[in-house]
Amino acid sequence: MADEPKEQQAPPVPAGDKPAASPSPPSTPPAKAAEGVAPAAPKPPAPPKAPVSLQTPLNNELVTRLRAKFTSGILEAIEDRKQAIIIVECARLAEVALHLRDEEKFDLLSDLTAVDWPKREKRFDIVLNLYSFPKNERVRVKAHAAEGEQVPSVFGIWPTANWLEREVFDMFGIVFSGHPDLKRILLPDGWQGYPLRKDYDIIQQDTAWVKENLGIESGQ
Amino acid sequence: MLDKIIFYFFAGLAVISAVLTVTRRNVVHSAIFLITALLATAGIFLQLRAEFLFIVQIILYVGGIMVLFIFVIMLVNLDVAVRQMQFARQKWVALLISLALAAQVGLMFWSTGKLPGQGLLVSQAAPVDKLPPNSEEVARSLFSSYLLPFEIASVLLLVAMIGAVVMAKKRT
Amino acid sequence: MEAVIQATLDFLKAYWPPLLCGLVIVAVLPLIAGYIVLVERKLMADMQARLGPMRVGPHGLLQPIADAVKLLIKEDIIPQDADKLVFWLAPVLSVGAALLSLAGLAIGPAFQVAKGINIGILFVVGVSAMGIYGIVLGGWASNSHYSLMGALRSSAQLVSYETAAGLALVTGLLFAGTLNVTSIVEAQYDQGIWFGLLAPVAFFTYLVASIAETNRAPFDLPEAESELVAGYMTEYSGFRWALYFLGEYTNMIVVASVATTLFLGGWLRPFPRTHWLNFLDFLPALFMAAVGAYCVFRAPKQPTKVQSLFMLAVAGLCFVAALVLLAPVILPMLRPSLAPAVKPFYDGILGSFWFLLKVSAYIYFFMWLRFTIPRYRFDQLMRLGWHFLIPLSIINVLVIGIAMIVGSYLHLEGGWLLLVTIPASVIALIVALFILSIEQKSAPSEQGRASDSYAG
Amino acid sequence: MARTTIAENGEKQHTLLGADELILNMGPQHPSTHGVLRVKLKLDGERVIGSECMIGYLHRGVEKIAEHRSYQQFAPYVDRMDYVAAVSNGLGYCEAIEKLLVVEAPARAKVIRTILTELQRIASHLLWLGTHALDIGALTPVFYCFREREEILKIFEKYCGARLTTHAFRIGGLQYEAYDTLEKDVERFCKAFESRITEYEDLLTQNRIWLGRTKNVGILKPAEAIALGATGPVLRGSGVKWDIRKAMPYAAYDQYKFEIPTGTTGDTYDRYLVRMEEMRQSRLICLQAIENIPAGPIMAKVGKVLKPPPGEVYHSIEAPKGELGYYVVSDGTVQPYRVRIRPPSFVNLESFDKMVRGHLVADVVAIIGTLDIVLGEVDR
Repeated sequence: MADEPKEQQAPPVPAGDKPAASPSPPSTPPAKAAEGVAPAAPKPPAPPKAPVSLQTPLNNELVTRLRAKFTSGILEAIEDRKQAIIIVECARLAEVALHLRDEEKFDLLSDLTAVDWPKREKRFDIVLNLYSFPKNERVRVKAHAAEGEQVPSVFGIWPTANWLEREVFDMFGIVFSGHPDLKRILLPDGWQGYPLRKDYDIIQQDTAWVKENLGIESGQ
Repeated sequence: MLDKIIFYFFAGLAVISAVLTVTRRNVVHSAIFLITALLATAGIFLQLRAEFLFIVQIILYVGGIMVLFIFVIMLVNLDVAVRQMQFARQKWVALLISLALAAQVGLMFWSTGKLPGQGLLVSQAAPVDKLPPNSEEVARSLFSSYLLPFEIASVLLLVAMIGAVVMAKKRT
Repeated sequence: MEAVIQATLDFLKAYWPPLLCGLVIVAVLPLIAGYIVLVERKLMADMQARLGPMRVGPHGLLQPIADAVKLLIKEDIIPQDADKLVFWLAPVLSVGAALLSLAGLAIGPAFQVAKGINIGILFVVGVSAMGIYGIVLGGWASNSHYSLMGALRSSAQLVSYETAAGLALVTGLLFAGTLNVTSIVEAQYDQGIWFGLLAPVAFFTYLVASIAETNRAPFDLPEAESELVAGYMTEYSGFRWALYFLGEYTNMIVVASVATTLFLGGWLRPFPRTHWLNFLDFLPALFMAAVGAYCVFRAPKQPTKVQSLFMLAVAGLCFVAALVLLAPVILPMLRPSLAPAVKPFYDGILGSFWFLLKVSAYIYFFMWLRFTIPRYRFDQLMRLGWHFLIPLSIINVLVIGIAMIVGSYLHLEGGWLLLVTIPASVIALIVALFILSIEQKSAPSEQGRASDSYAG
Repeated sequence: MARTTIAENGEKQHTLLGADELILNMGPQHPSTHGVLRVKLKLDGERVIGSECMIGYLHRGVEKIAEHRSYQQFAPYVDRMDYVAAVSNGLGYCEAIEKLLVVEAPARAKVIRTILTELQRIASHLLWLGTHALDIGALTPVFYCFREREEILKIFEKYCGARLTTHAFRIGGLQYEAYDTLEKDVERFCKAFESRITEYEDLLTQNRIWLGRTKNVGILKPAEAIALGATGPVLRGSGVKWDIRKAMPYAAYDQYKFEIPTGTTGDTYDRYLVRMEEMRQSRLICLQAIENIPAGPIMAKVGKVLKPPPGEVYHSIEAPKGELGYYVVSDGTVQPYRVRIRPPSFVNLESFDKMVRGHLVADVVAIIGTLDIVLGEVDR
């Protein structure tokens, strides 16, 4: 971790998501978490084995409303560096997403991606970055999915999810149920494996591909 | 002598390409040979010093009608057309017509020299420099002695044109 | 056998001047076309704040030759599924038609291959229109979608604009009363005014239609490189492609020559019978002398000695040309007795200067347009042709015809004819614009009409 | 309608003239697909009745590479995504990592970053303008645009030595101090640029053919644009007034006054006007920024080895093409656990099918041009 300068810690507001002027009723995060933890970082680069966590539970109005509506569907709400993260049950992802779009006005799906945590029981995080034009606010919706588990597609909610979900399928092999045309998008149709999984070996794959398709040694 | 060579060249070209037009399977090739036949005919017109007829043949048939032909041919699916067996159902009609044509040609050969004004050799028709300007002559005869047929033909074409426009409008 | 040889010799004896003329044209034209390309590239570079070809020869002057050599030795690729015969035939047709149509043109009263050809203009127009087969068949034979679409666009476009161009020519021919190229120019001499001034709307229509006919920007849709890669030429390479290119530039020369002959007074100088403008006869010589003087002026500033010498050589050529151009003008003035003897030279030398100048100006206009404006879309092109240019030219023929009758009743001659033809042209323009505005009002949304683009 | 007709899935639609539909493959080698975009068009005559984009020809696995590099090592890679706006890419990445580290770049660094990024926006828009005009058949603007772009690249070259893939910024600030005449160079460029942009507009804005080719072509309604995730000038052309520089200011944008231009109809012409106005606004930002570049350090105190605390951050900037987002996950090691790049071109390209249906082939190139995609970014 970085040795952070002291003066930075007093207002640890990275220029970003919250414009000072914008009234943001939900997500009024106490910046204490970051403050409280960051000084714990020892200044000399001694081996600080206890990793600092900048993540704190989040309890704002949005989360309250969502909890009321979906009860067990909302697994967790975290705040990480002033950014709201809501973890939802995978099967109810589309349902929550529709609610967020229609009721909470998160009308733009900025991004949809995934992260692979192979050691976890449910290895994949499906990550939706939402943005609300009326509120000028972002929220990140996450769902954990196990290998082979079908994730409900949000294509019906945001058409832009079409390609984004295809890319996630292409790179992670996560299958979205309800997607109209789920096929590889960036890689060739006959590609083996899913490159962004952590257990995907680049060199081995490359050697195999070159041998098969070009008939030469890859020299990697 | 040279006149003869040129004439037989054009005539042969016209006949051969006419035959090829009928026998080629590929429609575009047929069209190309038809164009060749028309051009060869135009060449004979030119040799006969019918300049106006020559250029009208080129502008109308070669430059106009055949372009539209090829345009339409390219729009249809040729692969299918080539594959389909083309049954000649008008065999007997065709035979009859070609017989009639042959009879006409035969009659012409037979009557050569017997009727006045026929069978003249090209070079004997009139000296080159004494020929009246061809297009002016055509215009004069069209607009004086043949005015009525000319106008009738114009009206016919106009009717066809309007009909085409109406038919095209109806579809949309 | 002997008879054949004898006939051939007789034929050669009788027809050697046009044969020689034709041979010269066929031999020189590729070079001219190459240099037109160079001029185009240089002009484009100048308008786009850059230099253009500079590497081959001084200021890239040998670039066309380098290009030709490159194209000659390039591999000749024929697509596997192409129709070989037609693929081979198409570029030949394209360039053949263009070259053949040159035969009907007259650069001066003496320089014409098919001398005194009775159907003159009609021959040029009709034969050059056959070049469309090169495009259509080439596009079809390539067996590629881009080529086919280019060919379809091209045939639809040419057929449409041929009509407008033809009607514009008819308007011009109303004044001339003859199809013979030489007589047309003589008619303009008799009137003392170019037909382009008498019938400006017809000239304008022909100008626009001729751009479309030669597939030049903004009507270069058959070969629109950003849409159809290269249209009908997509699958062509090497020398076949060069043939298409040659045909295209030859066509440019042909349409420019037709326009020059019919609308711009052919080899006549501006206002040929206005005597106080006689000083214009000195202009060619002055022009060449000025170019020569500029070369002399620039010569010492060249970076190397060879280049300076080259510039001086060019200057010398220019001065010689200036003298040649000056002689037919100055000699009759010094010795009036020489005038009849000099007259053919006057027509020939000065005439071809003016003719070439006008053709160059016409082609320059084409290029200028190309660098300046974007490209039409296909449906817009068709709409412009069918909804504006064709009605305009039809009405124009009609009103100009009426104006001529009125003019003959009023015994108007020469420049006085403007009194009737200009109002007539204005009327034609107004009516055509009116029709266009009605058409635009009644037309449904643009998108809906788009599908009918081929139907025109 | 052609000799060779590919009937897909056996389905045949009724087309004009009763002929079959034509499948036209555009690209990946095509003059106006801006790189290696491949589009499969389903045509009825020249009218487009369906389209499919095939991408990935330039896929280099940038996100996978990130997982095998340290945070600093990965920074030059992002320049190679949108290679005509490398500075913007770098800014987004550096700020995202700074956010992850909870550090902030010094004020001076922020201002210099803003200047260079705005210059980059102008450069990127100039390239767009030139190629877009070229696609529509105007040959000349592209050279004028490159002339001005050259001036900007010269400034970049003077600043960091590179012209295209600049790697101008570092995590925590800047490596290079602004060179002596930076302000003067920028000012000279901005002063000259005003008349230059008028020059382009003279060639195009009122040109009848240009209007005919761009008006009512590729209309994207605001709701459609949002649903399809379009951002940047594409979204603003549809009339949605949203610019991350204003909505969630980063770098030094909160200090400067500028307008967000928006369109009304969402057609190609509106997007053209929006981008033209954006260039003017960027010019104004540059002029404001060079007036007062604060003194001070240019680099925040970050270690040589970056080990951000575990966690994740999503940071996005207004790149010339739209919202360029970085979603970075850290596991506390020196290498990022996951870097997800939200490419504006990729998402904007999704609108292509919507925009192109019912138009002619010629409009396809106009629409590809107006989307302003860079395939390096689409494919990553």
